[in-house]
Amino acid sequence: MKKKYAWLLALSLVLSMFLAACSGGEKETADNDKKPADKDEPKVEQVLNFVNGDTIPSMDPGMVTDEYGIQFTSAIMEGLYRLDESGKSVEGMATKHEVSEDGKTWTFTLREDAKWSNGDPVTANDFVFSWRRAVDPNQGSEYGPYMMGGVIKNATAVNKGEVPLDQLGVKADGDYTLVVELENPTPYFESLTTFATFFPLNEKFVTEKGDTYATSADTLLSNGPFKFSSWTSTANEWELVKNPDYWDAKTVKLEKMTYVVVKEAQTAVDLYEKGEVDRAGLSSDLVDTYSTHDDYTVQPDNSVFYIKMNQTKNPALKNVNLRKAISRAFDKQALVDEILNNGSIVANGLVPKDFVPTPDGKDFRDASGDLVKFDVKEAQKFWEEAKKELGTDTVSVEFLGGDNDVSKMMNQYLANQLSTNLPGLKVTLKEVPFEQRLELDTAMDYDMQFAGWGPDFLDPYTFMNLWLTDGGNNQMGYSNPEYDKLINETATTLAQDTEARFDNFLKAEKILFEDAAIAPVYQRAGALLVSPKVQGVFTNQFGPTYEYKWASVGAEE
Amino acid sequence: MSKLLEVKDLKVSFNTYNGEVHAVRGVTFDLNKGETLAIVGESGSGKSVTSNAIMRLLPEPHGFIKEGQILLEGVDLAKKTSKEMQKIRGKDISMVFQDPMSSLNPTMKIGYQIMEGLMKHQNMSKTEARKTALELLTLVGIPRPDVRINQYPHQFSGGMRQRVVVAIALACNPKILIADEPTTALDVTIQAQILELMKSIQQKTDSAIIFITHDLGVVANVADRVAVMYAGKIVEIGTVDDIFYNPKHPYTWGLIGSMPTLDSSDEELFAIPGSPPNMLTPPVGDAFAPRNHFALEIDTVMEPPMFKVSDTHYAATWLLHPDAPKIEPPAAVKHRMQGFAQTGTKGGGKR
Amino acid sequence: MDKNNLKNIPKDLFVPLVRKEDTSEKISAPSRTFFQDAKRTLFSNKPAVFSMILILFIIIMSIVGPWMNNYGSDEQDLKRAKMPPRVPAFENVSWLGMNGTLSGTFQGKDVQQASAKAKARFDNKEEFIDLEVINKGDGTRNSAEVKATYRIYEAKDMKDTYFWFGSDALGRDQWTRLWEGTRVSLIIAFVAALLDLVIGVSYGGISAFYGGRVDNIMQRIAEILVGIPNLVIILLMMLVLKPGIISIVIALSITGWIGMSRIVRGEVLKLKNQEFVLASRTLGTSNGTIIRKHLVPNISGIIIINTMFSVPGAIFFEAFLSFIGLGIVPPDASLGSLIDLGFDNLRLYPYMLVFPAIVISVLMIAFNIVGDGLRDAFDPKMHK
Amino acid sequence: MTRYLLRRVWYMLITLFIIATFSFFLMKILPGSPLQAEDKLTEEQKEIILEKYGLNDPIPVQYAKYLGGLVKGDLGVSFKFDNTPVTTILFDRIGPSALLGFQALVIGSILGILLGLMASIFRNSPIDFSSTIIAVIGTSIPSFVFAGLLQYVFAVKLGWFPVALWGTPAHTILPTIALAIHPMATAARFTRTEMVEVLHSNYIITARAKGVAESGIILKHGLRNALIPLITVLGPMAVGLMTGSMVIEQIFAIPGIGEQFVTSVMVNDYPTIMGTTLLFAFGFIVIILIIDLLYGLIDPRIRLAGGK
Repeated sequence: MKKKYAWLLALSLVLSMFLAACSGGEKETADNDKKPADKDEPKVEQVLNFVNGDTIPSMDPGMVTDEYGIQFTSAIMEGLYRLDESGKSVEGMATKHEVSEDGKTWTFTLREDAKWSNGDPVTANDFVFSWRRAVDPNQGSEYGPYMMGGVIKNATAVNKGEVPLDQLGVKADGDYTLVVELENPTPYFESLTTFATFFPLNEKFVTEKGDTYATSADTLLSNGPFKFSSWTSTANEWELVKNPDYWDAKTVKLEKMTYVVVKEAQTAVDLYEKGEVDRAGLSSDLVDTYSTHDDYTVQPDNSVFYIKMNQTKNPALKNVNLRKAISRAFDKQALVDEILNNGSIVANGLVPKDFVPTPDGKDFRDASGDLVKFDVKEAQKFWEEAKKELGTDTVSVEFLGGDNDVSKMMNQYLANQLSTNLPGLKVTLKEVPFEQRLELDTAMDYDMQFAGWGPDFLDPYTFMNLWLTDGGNNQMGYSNPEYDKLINETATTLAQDTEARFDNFLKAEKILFEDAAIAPVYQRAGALLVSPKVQGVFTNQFGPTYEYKWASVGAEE
Repeated sequence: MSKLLEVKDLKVSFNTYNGEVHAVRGVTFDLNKGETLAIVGESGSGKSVTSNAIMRLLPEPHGFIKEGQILLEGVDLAKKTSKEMQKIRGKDISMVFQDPMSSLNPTMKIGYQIMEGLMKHQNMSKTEARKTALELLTLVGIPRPDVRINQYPHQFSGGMRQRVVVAIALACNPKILIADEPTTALDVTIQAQILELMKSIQQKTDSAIIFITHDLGVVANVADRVAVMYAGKIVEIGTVDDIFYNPKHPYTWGLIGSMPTLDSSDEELFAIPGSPPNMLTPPVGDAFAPRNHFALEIDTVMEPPMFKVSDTHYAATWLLHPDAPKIEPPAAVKHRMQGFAQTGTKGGGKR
Repeated sequence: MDKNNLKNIPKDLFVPLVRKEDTSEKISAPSRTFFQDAKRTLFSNKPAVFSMILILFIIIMSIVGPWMNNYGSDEQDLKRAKMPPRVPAFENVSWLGMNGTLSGTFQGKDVQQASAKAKARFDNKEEFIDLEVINKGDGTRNSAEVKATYRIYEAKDMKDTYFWFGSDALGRDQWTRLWEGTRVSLIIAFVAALLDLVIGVSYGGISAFYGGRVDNIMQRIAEILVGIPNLVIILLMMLVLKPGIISIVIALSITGWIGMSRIVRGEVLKLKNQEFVLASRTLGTSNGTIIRKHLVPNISGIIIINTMFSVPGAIFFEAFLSFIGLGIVPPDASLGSLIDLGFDNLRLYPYMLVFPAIVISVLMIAFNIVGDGLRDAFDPKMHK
Repeated sequence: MTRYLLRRVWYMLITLFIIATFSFFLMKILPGSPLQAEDKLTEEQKEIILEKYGLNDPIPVQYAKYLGGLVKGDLGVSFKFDNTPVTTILFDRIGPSALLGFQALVIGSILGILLGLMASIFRNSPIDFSSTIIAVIGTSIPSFVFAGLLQYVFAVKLGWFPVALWGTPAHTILPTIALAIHPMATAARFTRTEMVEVLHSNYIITARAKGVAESGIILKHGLRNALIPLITVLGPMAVGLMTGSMVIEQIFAIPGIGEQFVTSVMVNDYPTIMGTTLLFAFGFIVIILIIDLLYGLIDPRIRLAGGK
């Protein structure tokens, strides 16, 4: 989910408010709402106030691509399932499902008491309409074909206009049974259904609103725990209130959440200190000041940042030894400690730490180990070799990076490290706004690029498929048939063999770094101040950053 | 004739970057009711400074009255506070300025500019003041005063503006009207009109006028008495007849001699050579000496005192000292003096 | 002077004066040209003279400053990042904030908690932290207050290291970067002002001097250009151009000259019809000579004044662009980019903002005062 | 007068046209489109999206369409906000900016005039000296430095005002002050210079000769004449406010148009950039026109002469 996370990056780490929850909410799983409310807690107003890093660009679940769109569609809507604190899917619009033997047909049973906020029942047809709409070439959704292509049968073909819309592998069997046919057995499909692109849509309402659908509170329908009481697409302040028509409304404790757009981290923190908001992200330069604050929290994240080395533009970067030298030539620890300073950790591989466990229960990262570490000596060894092979003493490369404050620091640092540790390597910086960087990425018009990736579903595949030959996000001319074979097997022949799949993933990751395709830098975390009264808010591994369904306001000290 | 204004040994100085400029160095004269006193002299001779000093309109604190008295009906204006002066200016003494183009407030209606003084000094209501202003405009000869009163200065021609300035000055029937080169910036025909206007108004209101000019022709026309100033001092003072028929000071000769006459095409002008002295360091002795054809040795040593020529006529030149050689005015000057005699002083109208 | 005295004057004085020389035409005040006069007025204006000295000093510093110590402008070392200013002579003068310590106040429910926070903040290097209890507290939240001073140079074992103006987040020497940034800002400002001058003077001058249709067309164009908000154009230009010094100069100059051209045109129009120019023209003087001898000297004053004011304008715009992130490309620095960085660290490491902010403010103020001084100096009304 | 007005409006239209053209082609040069992150899209989908934004026409056709839309007041659809017309965005955002700008201009110029007036009356006194210092500092220190300082001192440290955000009148105080400092300084300097000059003019002496009291001279005769030229610097002041608003709205988290513009620039939302540019230009031209008309209204010399 490049867009989402780079958005974050673009708006500086501040804006990324990775979760909060933590304090006090250790054991707040779905059943803790049954806890008796008589715990002689003083009555507190169930209202939370938050800042948002920017306006919400879109609230159309079929169209959203960015952090905020996904965050807020997920708050007001609900798909077949919803992720709970531990990342497990729990009941949503569906109460249960059955998977066929070959793993390709999934039959979901929908709950009958789910309603849209206009009173219409949520039916299987709403899903069919929504999913078809998401891949409808005329709709022009980005995430529809991306999330569904290769997963739901015919999604790609439908999207290319090769087969009609009704050939998409999703059917309503009556009002409350949804039958989904998949291209391949997809072990992580259950988690996918929690994602915004897979939300249902009320056909009548959406058709009626036409182009104005999802541009304001009035043109939105809610089937989730909350609904907007005020919002327009350009609004700088909005409010979410509890949706009384939500099927599980009794679980929802929060009455209201207010949001206001604040782009300056310092401003957000000042508001926090004044008690006007209940959570504020800390940009790295604020961490020094607030790291001793009582409410200081570090929230880990599973976005990974790395340097892409384009093998198609600058001939020198075709040289594997040069790439190896580069990927070992910068001190990641210092970068993480001094520049980021927010709990981010060094990344020595691609798949992030604490993301998925291997079948034998070890963390994937631990199982794979450190594949490329900072090591000046080794880097210089490779550099010497590279120079010999290239027949030159000096190599000039351009480094493409982001243009916000933190990325500027990192760009300068990385450029300086590379040219200092690899004498003869000349690095020039090019800093552009995020959107321009993506443009250059697509055009493969760069030498080296600082980029990042956050997962789209709970499976290493979301990271590993990036570097398939001609993969949509490869965009750097990396190609290794062995790698392609290993990864493709995980999605096809080995799809139902968990152990073999992970084996392939581990092997593939090694190949990736033997080829020095990318130079991993760090895995992000976020530092923030969270009021102790915010309870039961937790972060998701993917999808919406925060889950508020189980949130509540605790008593202040 | 009672003395309305007595100026006694007035000295005015200006502080500048280069030092103190002695603009007026001891001026003494008086002014009677209903008479017109002309003060003549070259630019920089201190005429305007004298009049501004009388009005206490010197640009304080740079310009200041160093010494002397300005007695208006026996009261010394030099000792008045600026608040007190506000009550006198415009009411007892008023002034008409040289440049009508700039002496009216461009953003204020003509009417109000006239009424302002009336309302202040005579406590008139707006309507009364307006009525009086209309009368004044009629008096100074502005056609359609009811329309004009609501107009702005830029809608008036130069002559018309000067009439307005005169109207403003006359609004409160001042005892003294100081006209500081009121016609210099105007066309010849307009000049005559303004002069006529002032004369006729003076007859109606019986006010005294101090008329400041560098133009002797105008003086012959309007003044009863003439004071000739040079380098911050009055060098000769007398009635018009005294000055024009019997000038005693070589500087006055020069002024008269340098006046072109209608019939003088065949003769030379008597010009004064050189330029006035720098008032930063006034010369020792007679300030006029360096430019004086008839200078005596004593002029470089001692300043000449005022010699009495007649009861009305005084001049400050050593030539009047009994010991001095008798010197006749130059021919060109004499010729002009005869010319005045033939045409009669008051009817001359030449310039 | 009484009558008696008059009688006693020696008779031999009453003889016609024998003139030794004609002194009447002598001009007693020393003769000065207009420019000499202006210069004199300017130099008697103390703030302006002081400002000129300041500007000169800053210019000199921007050239020699980076050489005054051994740090490079892009010499990074994260181990020495965010070091506070430390100047040898001021090490014992704590209020100057240049003694190489960091300090802060920490709150907690009691002194112990507050102290713990202070230690946590300063890397837990207790031996280098001096604690001073401000408020013992009463056990309630944040009632106790402790002031901690951290001798970071000692703690980092950098006793012999001096960052005069501290170091930035990448461990680069602020002193070096500040003066290099100042140099960049000044270069941008001067070049932009020079371009404004060249374009503006030629445009305005040509328009006014040739008059008629040329003037008409050129003024219509200018009239339209004036309606364009320059900031917006500058921003758009910065979007299109490759960021860097040259782009900033181009973006600034693209609209900057209009003001100058209007002023020059007005002046030339005024002068063109003045008697001395007409007189010169009737004598058959060529256009070139008229421009050189009459127009240029007479408008140069206003051109100089206007240029003096466009320099700080350019400095400001550069800072503005860098501040919103469209300016200079790192690792190069400019005053604007330094302020931008410093702004983020204002609360904790104020020195990162303070020094560049002081330099830019001093520069702006000094240029404005000199501009004012020049205006006064070139205004004939001010010559007494 | 009507002719003059017509001519001015005609120039305004030409200026707007040129700005529209300029920004349009500038935006075409720039990389970026609604497709920027859409490498996941098939060619067909790209076509559809391009179609939706009208981007697959030849550039001259796009240009003609854009101008056509402009005439109808249609500025296109934002790339960033789905289905949201640029006009809606601008309309939503203009309120706070206009309010802040207005307050800053009024407060700034009134304070500035007072300051300049004091300085001119007590010329060369300590009052004059300190007012000059305030004015020079006010024009010299960048507004964003000033805004940060205000926020830190008065909101964070002293807690007198809200730190940021928008809503109550209290929220407008600090940003207004930060914005007002520049117009104030400009007005102060200008008023002083003009007053000193006016107080030396002949009509002031005339007024004195009439016996008008010193206060009347300064207020009735002096100030009015000194203030008329001040109107001419209102234009540049308004532009300064625009500049200021871009960073000050950001610092105080105010949902205004300047902040929107900077954001649009950063995310390459070209239709919004163009729309905002045009709005700024339009506002600017209108301000200049109003000022010229106002000038005529206030200065009788121009008013009755019937235009320039």
